[in-house]
Parts: sequence; C-alpha cells; structure tokens
Amino acid sequence: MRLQLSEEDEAFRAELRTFFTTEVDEGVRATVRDRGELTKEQIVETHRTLNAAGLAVPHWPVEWGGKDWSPLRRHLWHEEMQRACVPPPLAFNASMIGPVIATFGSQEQKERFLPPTANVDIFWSQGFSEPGAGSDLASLRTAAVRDGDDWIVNGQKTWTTLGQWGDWIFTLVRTNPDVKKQAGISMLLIDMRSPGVEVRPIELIDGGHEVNEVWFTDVRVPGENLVGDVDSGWTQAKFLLGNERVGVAPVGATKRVLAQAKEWAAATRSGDGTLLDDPHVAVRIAELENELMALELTALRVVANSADGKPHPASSVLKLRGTELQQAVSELVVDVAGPGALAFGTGDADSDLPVWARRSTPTYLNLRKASIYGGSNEVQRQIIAGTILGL
Amino acid sequence: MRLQLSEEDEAFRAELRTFFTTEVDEGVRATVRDRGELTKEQIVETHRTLNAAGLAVPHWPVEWGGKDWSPLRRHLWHEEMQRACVPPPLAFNASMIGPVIATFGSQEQKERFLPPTANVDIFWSQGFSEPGAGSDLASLRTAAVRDGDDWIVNGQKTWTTLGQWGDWIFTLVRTNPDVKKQAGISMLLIDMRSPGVEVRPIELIDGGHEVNEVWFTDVRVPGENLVGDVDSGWTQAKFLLGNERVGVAPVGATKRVLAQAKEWAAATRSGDGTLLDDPHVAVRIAELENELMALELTALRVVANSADGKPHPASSVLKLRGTELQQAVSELVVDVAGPGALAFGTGDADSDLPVWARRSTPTYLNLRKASIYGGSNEVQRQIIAGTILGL
Amino acid sequence: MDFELDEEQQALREAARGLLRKRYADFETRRGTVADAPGFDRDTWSKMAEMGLLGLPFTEDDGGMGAGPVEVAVVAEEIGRVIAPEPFLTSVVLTGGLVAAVGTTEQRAELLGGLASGESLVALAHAEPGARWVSTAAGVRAEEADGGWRLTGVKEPVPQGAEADVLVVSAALPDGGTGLFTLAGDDDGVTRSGYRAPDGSRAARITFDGAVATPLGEAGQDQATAIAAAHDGARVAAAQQAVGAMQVALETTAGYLNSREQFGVPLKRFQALTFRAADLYVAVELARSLALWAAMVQADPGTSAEERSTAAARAWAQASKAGRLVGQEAIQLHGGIGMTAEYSVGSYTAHLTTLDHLLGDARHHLGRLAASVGDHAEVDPLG
Amino acid sequence: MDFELDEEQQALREAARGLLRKRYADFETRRGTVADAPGFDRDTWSKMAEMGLLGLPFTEDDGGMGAGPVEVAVVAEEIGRVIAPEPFLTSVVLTGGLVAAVGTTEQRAELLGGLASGESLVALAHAEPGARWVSTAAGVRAEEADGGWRLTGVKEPVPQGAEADVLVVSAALPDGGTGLFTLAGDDDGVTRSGYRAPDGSRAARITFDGAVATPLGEAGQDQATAIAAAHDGARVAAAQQAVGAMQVALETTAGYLNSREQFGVPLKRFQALTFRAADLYVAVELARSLALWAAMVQADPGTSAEERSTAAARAWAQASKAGRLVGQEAIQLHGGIGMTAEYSVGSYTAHLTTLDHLLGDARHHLGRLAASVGDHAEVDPLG
Repeated sequence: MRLQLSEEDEAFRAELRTFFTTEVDEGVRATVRDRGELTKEQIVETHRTLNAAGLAVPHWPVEWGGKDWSPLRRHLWHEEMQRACVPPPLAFNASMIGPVIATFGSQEQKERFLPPTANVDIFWSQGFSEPGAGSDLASLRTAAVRDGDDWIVNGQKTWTTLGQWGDWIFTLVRTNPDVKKQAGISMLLIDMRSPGVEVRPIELIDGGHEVNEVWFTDVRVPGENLVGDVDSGWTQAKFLLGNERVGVAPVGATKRVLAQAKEWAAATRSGDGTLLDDPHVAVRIAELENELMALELTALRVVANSADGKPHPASSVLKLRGTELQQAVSELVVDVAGPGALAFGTGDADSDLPVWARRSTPTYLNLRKASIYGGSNEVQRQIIAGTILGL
Repeated sequence: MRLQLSEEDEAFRAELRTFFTTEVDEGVRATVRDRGELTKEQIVETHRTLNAAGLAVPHWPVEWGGKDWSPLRRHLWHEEMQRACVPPPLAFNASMIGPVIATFGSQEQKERFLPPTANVDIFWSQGFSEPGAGSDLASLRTAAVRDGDDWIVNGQKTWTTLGQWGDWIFTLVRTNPDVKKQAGISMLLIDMRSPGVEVRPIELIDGGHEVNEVWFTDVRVPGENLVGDVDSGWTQAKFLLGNERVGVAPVGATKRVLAQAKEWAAATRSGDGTLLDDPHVAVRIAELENELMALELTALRVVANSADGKPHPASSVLKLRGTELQQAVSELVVDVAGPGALAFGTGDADSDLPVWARRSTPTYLNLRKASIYGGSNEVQRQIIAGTILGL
Repeated sequence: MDFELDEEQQALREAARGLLRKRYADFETRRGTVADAPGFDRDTWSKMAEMGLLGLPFTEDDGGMGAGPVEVAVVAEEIGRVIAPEPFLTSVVLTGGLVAAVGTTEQRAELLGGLASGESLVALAHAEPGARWVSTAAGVRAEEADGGWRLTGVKEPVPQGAEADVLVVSAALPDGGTGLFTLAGDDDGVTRSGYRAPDGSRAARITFDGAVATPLGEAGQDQATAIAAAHDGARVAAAQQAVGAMQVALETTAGYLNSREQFGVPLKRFQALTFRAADLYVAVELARSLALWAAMVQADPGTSAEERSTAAARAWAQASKAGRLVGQEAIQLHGGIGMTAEYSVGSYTAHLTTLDHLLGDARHHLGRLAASVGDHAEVDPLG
Repeated sequence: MDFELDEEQQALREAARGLLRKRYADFETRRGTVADAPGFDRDTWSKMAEMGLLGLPFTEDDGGMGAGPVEVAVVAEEIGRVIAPEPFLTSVVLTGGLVAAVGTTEQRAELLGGLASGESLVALAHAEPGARWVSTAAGVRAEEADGGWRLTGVKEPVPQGAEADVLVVSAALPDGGTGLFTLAGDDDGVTRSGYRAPDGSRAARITFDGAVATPLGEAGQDQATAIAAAHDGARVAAAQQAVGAMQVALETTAGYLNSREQFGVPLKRFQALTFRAADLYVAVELARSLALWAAMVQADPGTSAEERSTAAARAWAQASKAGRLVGQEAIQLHGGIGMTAEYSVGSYTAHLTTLDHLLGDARHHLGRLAASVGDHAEVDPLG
C-alpha cells in the first residue's frame, strides 16, 4: 500500500492543473463556478480546446486520439477538470457513442464519425429512454422496419438531454418484435435533420429546458448507419451504459461546491458570528467532507484495481453514493442561502442576493434527477444486492 | 377541536397520578426508573395492587372487572402508569388471553380463568411463535391430535417471554393439516406443569434471560381447554394481535427516559460545561422531544377517533414510530453514558459508574427486539402500504 | 382533547375545497396561472374574498369574519392540497395578521377591509439580503423628516412584493428597535423588481429611496415581538398548508405506484418502493398531528405568548422536515416524470421547498427549541 | 496511490486468518470463551505471540517485529472478522503503542518484550468515571513521596484491567499535566473489580490507594499528547477491526436472506430487505476506504502528527457510523434469531457497540473535525 502519487503521476497532475486553469476560457469556468447554465457555444468551444490538447477523448483507442493512460491518470484528469470548473468533454460524444463506434463500428463508420465526434463537429444526442419505460430500457417500442437498404423509423424517445442542440442522435430501435425483448434491438445513428424527426422541449421543475422528447415519424435511415449487427443493439447498449458508470461519481465537482459552500457560509451573518461558526452547520459540513473523502478513496480503490480491465465490485457504490452526496451538498447550499433561496427565477430582474443563492433552489431541484437518470439508485441497489451480495 | 382535557378527565388523570405515585411500591418504581430488571414477585405484586384498585383490567367487560372507560381515559391510564414508573399489568394476562377468553371462551372457561387471570393467580405465557416462522405466524407446525376428549400436543414454540415463570400457556396449534394454513389452527390453554412440557432458556445479546423455547412432547390437554371452536384459532389470534397493537407505542415510558437522559446529560462534564450544553446533544434531544410529541398527539388522535370502535387508520403508525423512537432514545442514553457504556455486566461488581450508565448498553441491545417482536416494523410498513395506501 | 372539526369548520372546508378544486383540479390550469405575473388568479382571489376567506381571521369590526387559527388552518390545508398560488398565507395570515395585531383602528379598517374584500393586495416587506429569519430590520432604516417618516434601504425577497397595492415595511428606528410602516406599492421612492419563486409564486426586491411612509400603529414603537408573533402564526398555517400538499403528493405517488408497471411488473410489487411510501405516510401523519395541535394552542385563549411561539416552532419544524422527505421521495418514487413541470408532483416539491425557506427550516427551529431543552422535564401536549 | 497489500502483508493476513479461524470458526467456541474471565483464550494468545502478532508494531530492539500501522490493520481486520476476544487492540496497539512512544529503553524492553512474548498482559488505565475520551487525567492523582511516586484515585472502565499483569496508568501530576506510570496489577494499594463488557471482553474498576508506581518514561513529563496519539493509533486499527466485523455481519445477513423463507417466499425476494443490505454494503466499503487510507497516513513517514490525528478521526468517525448502522440492521434483517446470544450476528453488533464507546463515537469525532472545517478549502486524500 502506498499513500502518495508517484512522482510521474504527481507531475502529470500538476501539468493538467496548469492547463485547466490557464488554457480554458475563464468565462466558462466562472459560469460553472457560479452554477450558471452554459451555452452551446461554451460547451463546444471548451470541448475543442481540450481536444486540441489531446484531453477530450483520452480513453479512446490511441489510433483515434486516445492516450492509453492508466486508470489512475484518467481519474486524475477527471477530478482536476471538475476541480478547475472545466466542463468535461461532451459526454454523448466522448463517453457514449465514440467508444461504441470505436468498438463496434465498421471501418467506414470509424473514419466517417470518430474525428468529428472527437471534435464535436457533430453534436450527438442520446435516444434510448422511452415514455413509460422508466428503468426498463429493454421494453422500448420505437420500431425500425426495413425498406430496401434503408430503415424506416417510427416512435418516440424521451429525456433526450440537450436534444435541442443535437446534430445526430444514436438510438436504440426495435428491429425484431418477435423475440425476447433484449434480442430484438438494434442501434441506429440518425441525422436529426432528416424529415420526420421532431424535437419537443420538456420543461423541468427547475424552470429549465435541458431535456426533450424526440419523435420519429417515418424517418428514413440509410442501412449503413446501423452500428454492429442487426438485433445486436443490446450488446452495444450494455457496453455504453457500463462506460457511463465509470467516473460517474461527480466527486470533484461536489467537493468544489462544498468548499464554495463554506465560503458562502462564512460570508453569511448568523447570530453573533457567521453561519460557518454555527456548530450544526460546521458538523454537517464536516460530515459531508468525510463522506466525500470516503467516496473519493473508494473511487481511487476502484481505479487502482481495475488496471486489468475487470471492473471492481465496489464501482456500483460510486453512482449510488455519489449522487446522494451531490444532492446532499446541493441541499446544504439551499439551506445556507436561507430566505435567499426564494429568489429563483430572477433572470434579468434586479436582485441584491448573490448569484449562488439565486441558483441554489434551481440546482437543488434539478439535481433530484441525479438519482433517477443514468441508472436510478434503485437500479444500483439492485445491482449491488444481486451481483455482489448474491441476493 | 379542543386542546384541553375536560374537567372530568383532568380530575381522572390527577387521581391516577396520585394513586400510581403513592400506592405502588416505591422499590418497584425505583427499579423501573433505574432501568433495572424486575423480579417475578415485583411484577405480580404490582399487578395485584392495581387489580385491587380496579386498575389492572379496565378494558375487560365490566362483568369481569372492566371499567367501561372512554378510549381517552384508557390512554391516560396507560400514559400515567408509564410516567410514574409503574410496570403495566402483566400483558399476557391483561391484554392477551383475558380479552380472548372474555370474548371467545365458554361460560365455564370465563368463570374458571378470568378471576385468577385478572389477579395473576395464573401467570400466563404466550405460545404463538415457532422457530423459522418469523413473522409468518400461520405457518406454525405444533400439532394437536385428538385422543378421545383430549388433545395430544407435539411441537415447539419459541420467543416465549418470561416463560420460565409461566403457570399456564395459551397456544396456537395445528388441528387440521389438510386445509389452508390459517384454517387449521386452534387455540389451546395448557397447564405448564403437564408432563411433556419443557421450558428451555434462550440467552439474548444483552446477557439476559427473558425469552424461552417451550417444547411439547406428547402433552395431554383436556378438550375443555380449547378456546372457541376447533380450527377457529386464527380468529382468536387476529383478535389478540389486534389488541396488542393498541397502546403499543410506549410513548409515556420513552418520554420519561428522555427526560431522565436530560438529567444525566446535565450531570455529565463535557468541555467547559455539561453535555446538555453541547449544542449537538441539545438539538438531538429537542428533535426527539418533538418527534415524541408528534407521536403522542397522533396516539391521542387515534383514541379520540376510535370511540365508535373502529380503529383509526393512523394506529399502524404507533407501533412503527413508537419503537423507532424508543430505540433512538435508548441510543441517546448510551451516547450520554459514553465510555461508561462499557460497564455492561457489572452485576455485583464494584463500579463507580452510575447505574443508568451501566444499564445503557444492555437496554440498547435489548430494545433491538422492539422493532422485531409483536409484528415487526416490516409488517407494520406492509400494513400501512397495503391497507392505507392500497399498495 | 378533541381533534374533530365542528360542523361550521367542516362546512368551511367543503366550501374552500370546492372553490379551489374547481379552479385547480386540472393541474395544467395551475401551471398556466403561475406562468406569468402576478402568479395567481385574480378571479379566484375575488371568489375567495366573496367566501370570506380573505378576512377569515380578522374581527368583524375590522371587516373580517372573526374566525380563528383553526379555521385558518382548515383553509391553508385546502390551499396546500391543490398548491393554489393565491397568496393566502403571505397576504392574509402573515401581513394581515401583523396589521391586525399592531394597526390603529383606522388602519385595520382600511387595510384589512381592503384585503378582505379582495380589492387591495398587501405584502410584508421584512426579509433583507443576508438576514436569516430574524424579527428585526437593519437594511432598511426609517428617519423622521418634515414631521413624517422616510424609508431607505433594500428588502428582498418580498413575497408578492411587485404586485402588492400596499406594503407593510419593517425598518430600523432612529433610536433603536424595529418599527413598522405602510405605504403604497407605487409610491415615489419605491422601486420594485419582481421575479418567480421556486413554486411559481412571486417575490421581489424592493428598494426604498427616502420613500414617505406612515407608521403602522403607534409611531416609534419597537414591533419586533409582533413581527415574530405574526411569523409564528404564519408557521402554524404553513404547517397545515404543507400537510395538505404532502397528503396529495403522497396520494399521487401511491396512485402512480398502483397504476404503472416496470419490467412487466406493477410498481406496487416493488416492496422497496411501497415501504418508502409507508414511511412517507408516517411522516405526514406525525406532521399533521403537531400542526393541528399548534392551531389549537393558537386558538386557546388560555395559552401564553411563549407557549404559542414554541408550538409554532414545533409544528413547523416537523412539517419542514416531513416536507423535505416527502418532496424528495415523491419525485424519486415517480422517476423521470416527477422531474417535469407538466406533471404535478414536482411542483408540490417546489412548493414545499419554498415554504421551507420562507419561514425558516427545521434545523433553524430545532435550534430554537434546543436552547430551552433544559428548562423542562417532559413535554406534555395536554398541559 | 496503491491500496494493494504486498506479498508479506498478504502472508501475514493468511497466517492471522488461519490461526483465528481455526479457533473461532465455530461461533460456540467464542461464546464459551467469553463466558468466564479473562474473556479470551490464553492458548490463542500464546499462539498469536508465537506468530509475532503481539509484538507486531514494536521495533526489533524492543522485542517486536518492526512492522507498521498497515500490518496492524491487517491483523485487526482478521480479529474483527471472527470478533476474536483476544485484547490485541487494547493491549498491543493501545497500551503497547503508548509504552513504545514514551517508555525508556529499559521499560520498552521489559514491558514490550513481555507483551510480545505473551507472558505479560498489559492494560492502559486511563478512562475515569464521568470523563469523555479526553487525553488528560484528573480522577487519579500522582504524588511524590519518599523519592518515589504514589497514585490515588479511581480508573474505570479499564479494558482487561482485572486480568492485566502490568498496568499503565495516567495520573494528574502535582504541577499540572498528565503523567504516565506503571505498576503491577497485584501491587499493594491496587483494588480491582472486573466485569463483562458488552462484547464479552472484560473491563474493570481499579482503585488506587497510595499505590507505589514508576514513571513511564521521563518522570514529571506531561504525556497528554502521547496519550492522544496512542488513542488515535488505536482508532485506526479499530476502524479496520470494525470493517472486518461489519464485513462478516453483512455476509452473514446476506447468507440468511439467501437461505431462509417467510410466507413461503425466500427472504431475498423481499426487495425492502435486499435494498437495505445493499446500503450496508455501501457503508462498509466507504468505511473500508477511509480505514485503509488512515493506516497509510499513519505508515507514511512524511505525514505530520496533526495529519495523522485528523486521519484517525476521519477513519474512526466513518467506521463508528457504519458500525452502528450495520449492527442495528444486521439484527433487524435477521429478526428474532439475531437477538440471541447463540447466533453470531447479535454478538457482532455488541462488539461494534463496544468499540464505539471505547474510543469515542462518530458524533464526538465529527465535532473534532468540525472545529477545523474553516481552515481548509477542499480535503484532498492525495495531499
């Protein structure tokens, strides 16, 4: 057992820290720091800055821009980004469809899609979930029917995050209704400018518009856009969702917000001192810090032991506990804001309340999703009980 | 809506308070106050003191010693007893078998059993649970087979509280193995001095001996000891268990212990002051007080609305929340005791630690049972979800 | 000890429920109503006035109905059930309660009369940036000038502040203490910037720049105690309002679990979900018991000011804690649909969150209760 | 950053596991062992000595093995897995650690040599009635007399105090500060009254009535810092011991759910139960991560005394909290059988409860951490 990073890893981390804090646009980082919403341009430009430095898709095959880093380095990269308020590379591109195409795609698909995916010349959307299916992804009903070499797609997807900005969408569609539900699914890449694709916004309780319904009405998709074999889509989906869970504990970002919460508490009057002097607030923060540290160390244990490619059984803890703590810290921030948390939809209105206080309730409400999307915490508990405890 | 007790109820309460604090043996009350263990003699003598004053079985039919009190008065009686550290009348007699015999027994059985039951001339034990059945009471396997007018009983009961002191035991036995499990059960009253009855102690993790296994080997039981009809035992069991849930939230006793915990915390040095000055301890106590008050008011709502005989749907909350709070207060006491909680089995050993501190861990460990026995909290949640929420 | 509503109170409940359900039974109506300022429906407000709800707790001499805290709680619960955006809590209970407590006879007649008739919306401008649920003012200062009073400083957030016809403003007095003043929302020297609160109701920043104002009640009097008492009164009503909202959020959640399937199995077969629903039921019932009790304490003429204040802290601490649990779990038990503005349950969560930070959260009030925990042995709700 | 045990450490684990499992694989053996004083098995204690476990953390010059906190943690975890009643934690880690830190060369050779060989049991008499996990002494006072020292006062509870051959005693010094002394358990002026702790281990009240004692280390020196550091070292080992106990309690619980039926259905079909087991797994893994990290911090020569102390508080706070949850839930998920002394799981709960109050519970240590929460921005385990 060894506590310290090796000298090489230490240097690696320092280099990243410098890059993230000097080469990434300060306005973007300030927006993240203030818990504001990023524009499409900010997301794309940051991603491209990272990609130009080889920092957008380090986990891809080297041939397509990957870096062959150790799991520990990938962890450090991810943590330092969050620490520096740098928005991570667009997940739909870097973590989701890119690795799928690199693994399952044809040579033509790789050449056609991977470079623009790495650079967000294509802004990808995800078309997996459907209304009423909840966590039961495999019960999807959007159907693709052959018409010559093409597929004709009809159906509806939902919870498509940032779908309003998408150029292309990777979808799971039912290509065979007559077999066990997982066995009749294929993965199709669909140009969102195709006739018959319609994106409809879903307003969330935080007042924002980040998810969408995507409707497909007789959408014609060329056969060459099928990834892997027909009816093999469930394999690609499991691969993609498995990747999704890696680094899914947003420890770095949560730690940063908790550190900010301390500053905010220290700047808030309470009784004779500040809110940070309030013993109940201080203990609540100390407990969250300890829980976060335990989670970060667990993440380090997981990466330290996944060098041989096998996922560590404790990895399922990361999503579950990571989202719980993310939510707990967001709740702390609302409580620090106190009455200021009422200033919710200030928009362009004048307000004497600090931006963080005004963003506290929308963020708190928005993060209720963290334990639902991307494999709900109930699904994570099911995995732990089933896979690890044998129940 | 009205906040106050009526003048009559106020007077009733004052009278009880006086009786409990002056007429019940002070040694017994001190033992309860110090969280010690009562002897059989203390339990029996206290019960008889109450019975002599008409306060042991007020909820029985008037003909057999009952008082025809309003539900509110029964509540006040129960709370004032706990408040005064008076051990309540022996539950097996007063709350369990007494009402069953009064409701389902023959005239002969009533005359034979009710007066000695009211006065604990018979010390009753309960023979319901069996090994491996857990909350699934109806799966019981102890069998009674007819032999002329008699029954021959074979099998094993467990968790028989205070069975070592029992004179008689009321049992559920399987009299018909060929029908649906609930339909083949009868209730038999068995003299524990009968040949073939063996009581074996079960040591619990608190080191104490309060529960037992009871083995029946070819025990001959006269047919006249069957309560109600053959194979109707499940009806009597449900009636008994329903009664068990009334007044099952030990609010009064928990409140008393919490008040004591404040005294103990105020007598414990911590930093520059006492443990009661510690803001974390004070808030924890304040929160428990509030939760207990909410529970007590819920109990009052339940009794206020059960005047027409129908149980209020919120009554299922009482057992669940009541035991949770009982356990939470016992945990608080262990924490107040701090290092003193290590002095566990001092027995006759010399100790400079106060008795309450030495009793804190045994009580904490013992009370883990509160959420298991008498309808586990999982069963209570099932009842709430099923009966009230329709799930 | 009796928790039952009498016949008149039951009739009040039926009437309020009928009116509010008629308006908001279709959740889309509420969503449309809060989409734009003023964030509530003026027609419903008028009908509430006609029904006597807007003057409910005020004396008949002041233009009210002469009812008490229990009747207020009855209406608040109905408001909560449909999360009606009409500002009954902040305008009638909180601001009206304060005017009734300290206003002169003329002020009561004018302000409460206008409020009760629905003609004039009143708002309390008390909260100040950086202050946390205190009963004093520091950010807005009152000065005597030309035989009158002028106010200078910032109040925020002020519930319904941008829409109110009349403002009641707390301000630091020249010689110490916190005074109360009243002026019209569109008076000179008053600048208002309104926005949406989390539940769709409205709040505002209000800047006073030497605005001329009239003392509410006796000039120069420290009104901090009255401000605290009015907030405690609002907490008792808010507790009942939260109970109404929690009850419906729970019913909605149970209904969802009852009607939906996942993995080919009805959701209600997932015991991990139904047990959590059972825990919500427990939380709601406990909060309801304390809320009802606190209303009775407020209504009982024999209770002391301190008892009423403690009762308010107790009831609201319990409701706040339960509201957080119910709000979070109701969304989680629904899954994604619970996150959408179109579906009702997330808006219940938003409303419970708003109430929580309007009146001080459970931790704040438990801290209040903790300070006196050594002063008594047991807590006895029967006195 | 590396969480893997090296080959030697793995061999140590296998050896310790083999020895302890051989003795305690049958739970009834443990139950029999703790039934009577001394509450542990002297034969197993001797075998642990032969294996080098009792001298593990001491230098070879002091008669030890020269291993470090990671090796101690490895053994502690194995102790925890079978809740072996042998006093490795209190005698070797805590008392031995303190002797190693402050004893003179001769004292170290004698006391640690005797401890390592299993010939002499040492105990730390530090806790005093009414004191709460402080590093100072007040109830026992040391006085110089006739060129020597005499101790007067009461220590309680003293783990293994009635059975120890040698006592290390903290005492208030005449000129302030807390000194350390050593004397034999059966010396004149020492009265011992032993009893059972909740987990079957033994504790005692020890009364000193002018008992002659020898200063441990330099006479008259304030040793409060060393006492605190030794307790922190014990906390790190205790965290790992608790993790071992929790791990087995969880495995036992999962095994029970897997094998038993109720209402004709396997218990593992009750999702409300299996989800709770999953939450226990999360708690155990998080506690394990902090415990391993804290052992590494202790083992790293580059860390400061303050860092080591904070790491101990962190690891133990997490283990304490997790231990309470696991202990309570393991019984509840079993039902009645979990309450019995005959079945193992309840004794795991009793052991976790004992550890919790031996070294200060989570609340105590979170309070410690809270005091310095404003001194840093983020907490970085990588330094």
